[in-house]
Amino acid sequence: MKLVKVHITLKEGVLDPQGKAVQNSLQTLGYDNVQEVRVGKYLELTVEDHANIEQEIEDMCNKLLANPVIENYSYTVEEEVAQ
Amino acid sequence: MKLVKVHITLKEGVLDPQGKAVQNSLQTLGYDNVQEVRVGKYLELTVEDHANIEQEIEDMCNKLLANPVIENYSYTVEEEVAQ
Amino acid sequence: MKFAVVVFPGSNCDRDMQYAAKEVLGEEADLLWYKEANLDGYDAILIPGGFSYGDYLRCGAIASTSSVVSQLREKAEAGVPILGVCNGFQILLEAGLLPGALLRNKNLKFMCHFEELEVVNNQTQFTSEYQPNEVISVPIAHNEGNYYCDDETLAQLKANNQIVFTYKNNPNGSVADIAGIINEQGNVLGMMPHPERAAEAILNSADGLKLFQSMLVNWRERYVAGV
Amino acid sequence: MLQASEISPEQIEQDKVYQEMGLTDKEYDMIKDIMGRHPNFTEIGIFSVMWSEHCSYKTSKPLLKKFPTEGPQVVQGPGEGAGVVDIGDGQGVVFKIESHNHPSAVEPYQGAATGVGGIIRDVFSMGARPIASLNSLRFGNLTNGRVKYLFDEVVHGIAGYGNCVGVPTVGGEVQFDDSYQGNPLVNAMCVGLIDTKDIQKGIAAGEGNTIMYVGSKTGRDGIHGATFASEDLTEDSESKRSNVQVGDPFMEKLLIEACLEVIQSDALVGIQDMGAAGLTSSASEMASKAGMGMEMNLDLIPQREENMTAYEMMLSESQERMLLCVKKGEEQEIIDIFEKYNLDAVAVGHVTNDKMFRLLHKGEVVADIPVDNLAEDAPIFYKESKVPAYFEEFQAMADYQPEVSNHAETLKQLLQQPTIASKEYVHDQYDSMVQANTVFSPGSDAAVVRIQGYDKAIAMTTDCNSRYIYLDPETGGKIAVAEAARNIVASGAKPLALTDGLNFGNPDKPENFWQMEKSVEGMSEASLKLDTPVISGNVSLYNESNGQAIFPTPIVGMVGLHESLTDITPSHFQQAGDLVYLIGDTKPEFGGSELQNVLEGKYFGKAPAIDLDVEKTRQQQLLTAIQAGLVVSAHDLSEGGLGVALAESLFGKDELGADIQLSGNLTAALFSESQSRFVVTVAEKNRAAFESQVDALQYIGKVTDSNQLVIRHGEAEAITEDVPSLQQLWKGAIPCLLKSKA
Ligand SMILES: Nc1ncnc2c1ncn2[C@@H]1O[C@H](COP(=O)(O)OP(=O)(O)O)[C@@H](O)[C@H]1O
Ligand SMILES: [Mg+2]
Repeated sequence: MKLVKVHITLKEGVLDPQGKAVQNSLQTLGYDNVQEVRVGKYLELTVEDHANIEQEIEDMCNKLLANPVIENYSYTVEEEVAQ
Repeated sequence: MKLVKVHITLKEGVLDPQGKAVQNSLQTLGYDNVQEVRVGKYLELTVEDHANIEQEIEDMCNKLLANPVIENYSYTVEEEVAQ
Repeated sequence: MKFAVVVFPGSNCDRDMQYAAKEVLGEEADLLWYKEANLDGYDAILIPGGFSYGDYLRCGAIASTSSVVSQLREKAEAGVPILGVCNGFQILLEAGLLPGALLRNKNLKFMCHFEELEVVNNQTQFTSEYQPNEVISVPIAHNEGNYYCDDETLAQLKANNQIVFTYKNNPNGSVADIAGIINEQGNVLGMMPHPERAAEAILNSADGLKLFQSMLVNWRERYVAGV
Repeated sequence: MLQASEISPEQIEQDKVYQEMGLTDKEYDMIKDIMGRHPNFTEIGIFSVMWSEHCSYKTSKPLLKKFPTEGPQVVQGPGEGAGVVDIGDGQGVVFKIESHNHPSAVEPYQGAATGVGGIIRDVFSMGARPIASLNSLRFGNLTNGRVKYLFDEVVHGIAGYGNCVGVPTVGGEVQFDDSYQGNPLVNAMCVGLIDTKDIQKGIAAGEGNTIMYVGSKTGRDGIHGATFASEDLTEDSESKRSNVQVGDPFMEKLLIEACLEVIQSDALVGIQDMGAAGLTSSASEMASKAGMGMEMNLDLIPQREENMTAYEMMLSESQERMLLCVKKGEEQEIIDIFEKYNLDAVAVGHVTNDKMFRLLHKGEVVADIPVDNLAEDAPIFYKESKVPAYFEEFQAMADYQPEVSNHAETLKQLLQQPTIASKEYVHDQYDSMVQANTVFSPGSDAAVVRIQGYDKAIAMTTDCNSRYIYLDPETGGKIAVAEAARNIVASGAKPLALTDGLNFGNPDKPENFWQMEKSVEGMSEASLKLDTPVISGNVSLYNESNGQAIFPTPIVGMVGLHESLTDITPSHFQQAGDLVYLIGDTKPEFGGSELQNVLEGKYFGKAPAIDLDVEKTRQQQLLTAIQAGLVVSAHDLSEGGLGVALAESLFGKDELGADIQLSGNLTAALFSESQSRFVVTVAEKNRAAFESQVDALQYIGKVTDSNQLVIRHGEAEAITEDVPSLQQLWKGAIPCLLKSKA
């Protein structure tokens, strides 16, 4: 079993109102050192291992997990640690 | 300048309807190898470097970025790469 | 009776709340912009629904860090009645004034329609005008109304009679069908459904009005009758 | 100086770079004449967007002139951000519809969301508080995977934006047809309420007055198509960047509140939102309308991204931005109001008296254009029009007569057609009740919102049956207006005025232009007859995919007034024992009908006929009867005819049924789509009074408490169905289609 970690972030140039709001709020709270905040998604998938796993993840990201018009994605595949 | 990457995930035991829905959609699309999906948040913060940076990030997570009733957080601090 | 309606950036039921208190109930109600709000001198505080700070990050999270929430804490402690509806409820939870959290609706969609609620505790200063276990019709309008708390908290809520409203047909997946809860002290009520949208027959239900009437009756008993 | 990446003025002519921006050779020559020199890259970009159909209406203007736009109720006709009609007590309603079709086809969530945001800005920039939104949507076949995605995301986007800004989404329509497969339609309408004394105009008047910019910073959002300077944007590959416009409803909500406060300030001279063509159109239109010029320093424009060129700033369609003209010296008053809402108001320029639109960037003049040529005096083109062959063929056909053997089954089938089926899946996702004024939420013929503090309410609807318009644009255009008015009247309101959303294919094809021309003629005739002038509108052309145009879809958004709250009439049956009447004559008309679609899978023949005099009489008589308190419920007949209307009338209150007796040809009686008809219920005690007031009445039966729809034909029971099971079919159809595998 593999643990796939997918990061989905907004493409450069895409407005991130959420990041902006979080940044403003951090500033109001006095965290002046924070220059920029971008908010994305993080998915953890538990996937049965197989030969084509990387290709399959690429596919899933393109088809469903990310919106290629405005988002980029990246992922890592790790051995799942039994809990 | 540091690049702080914050991961916010739902605590174990907290139902994740979004993860469930993503998993169902993946299954409908024929990705039967996917056993479980959990959806979380991923934030990138560009932060002015200083001595207390780790403590400050902990603070921000506790005060605002994560809700301890339902969420866990983790973070890394990296050197920001000039683009 | 004098109500304060706290307005955050992105609140959008503030004027509705004021209308219910002022025009329907016939009492005084002021809109207080969060930056300059002074809650002194008000008999009750209403935290309206909407999308404070766009609901960015988590509903109610950013609003709960603002300075007016510190005043809210003091007033809660001092026993001033506080009602949080929808986003107001979310803010009270994020501020820790009520236990638990709200997750996304189980169908992952915003939903807006009338729901039947059961008044499971009519012994509060917000619900005394309702009959025991009265079933009322009040609209919901939310995306994150799925109340969550751990088993221990739930046991406490039950033991202390803190569950005030439940859904007859749970629309969003809330634990124990919870639609509204009150704090242990009995002066802070948070609920997802919108009583202010159901305060006049022309709006298809006047069932929500009794909530405001309960607040008025209890305030009169306590202060005007001179207890 | 121009950016290094920008092409020299001479090269623009040589390489015909302007063509890529959508300008023709002829237009380029006109521009060169106006300028008396070679326009530079920024200037040509500015002309290209201002002379686009979207901003200049260059092909549609001659047609739009045909619309009646006047009437005693009209306070502001077309020309401003939105039109205004009088509703008494010094109040007006402000409304307009706008399309966001192409952005929604590319990125449906953001496309729809920013469409909602844009139309709301049009309304509050007039000084009105937005009090209701509607949306009119068209998609292809819901069994298609991409269509499901578009449908879900468009609805999600409308909800995401509308719910957050706190404007209730109270109504609209969704229809499905193959012609929209690659080109969905997303039209959003917003209605606002104003004290007419507060009406604002988008003008930049008074030499020396200050131009201020408020709202989101400018990024490279929505800069059109194959962007030229793109090599120079960054070294990142295109795939890492995106030009899609993203909406920020939170920012919009702050802007609404701040602008509504600002309009009370004497320091404000004019205000306009930055819509299509952003800064370029708002600035040049404000100056041109005031008969003035304007100079702006682009270095002062709040920017979200680095190294933006003048071209990029002027063409950016970043959302949630407003432009203000403020009295010189009184800027601080404006700044303070915005500051309260955590918004920056920035001075970026001033009004001049030379009628030139002049832009400075990094110390250089980067554009210097006679402003009227951008706005008021943009060119108009007369397109060729030709009757399509299909139309003549359809007109020559014998009337289509469907064969139905099992009427109960057919009724069930019709109730499950996505165009007829319940749209609850859609409108349950919209906050339809925020502001606590919604009397009728989605699900009624017209949405109804009461006006606080007065004994009155307003009714709103959007309508357009594009099948009829395809078959016969002139008749179909009349029907679209009449149907909207019918919905308003059925709710007990008097129709006041309309806004039109003209969605068509490529106007360069003479057949498409003919469709446009004829439908506008039909709509104009009907609006004149029904006294509902056109006070605002929008044109969206080039709606095609694979060279195939959509069905011509001129959407009508209409607003009416309830003169008393007691006039508000539900569309559902209310009480067992009430009498059921059919108003209007039924003929065997099935061209373009839902039944034709079910049986034949296509549309052909003649559209149903409409007589506008008859229409007007029916509407007036019904409204008078409603105002006299004689009518319990009223529902207009549309797709699926009487059969569908009767079933729908029973889906409001639990535990009611109806016992109906019909005569004549049963298929026509049940499913014909003859126009100018209503089904109404009347209390027994008002029978005589009602019958004496309304003509063309047919008493067809009674409301019962049996929870069954029984339709008798002669001695036979043609249909006997449990209402809950009919309702379940009707409610479940769309969710069921969405779940089905592609
Ligand atoms: N996109 C939408 N948004 C909001 N409400 C909608 C939408 N589509 C349909 N509705 C609502 O569903 C009901 C039925 O719509 P429709 O079948 O078009 O009515 P009619 O045929 O009477 O014009 C109406 O109340 C309408 O407002
Ligand atoms: Mg109707």
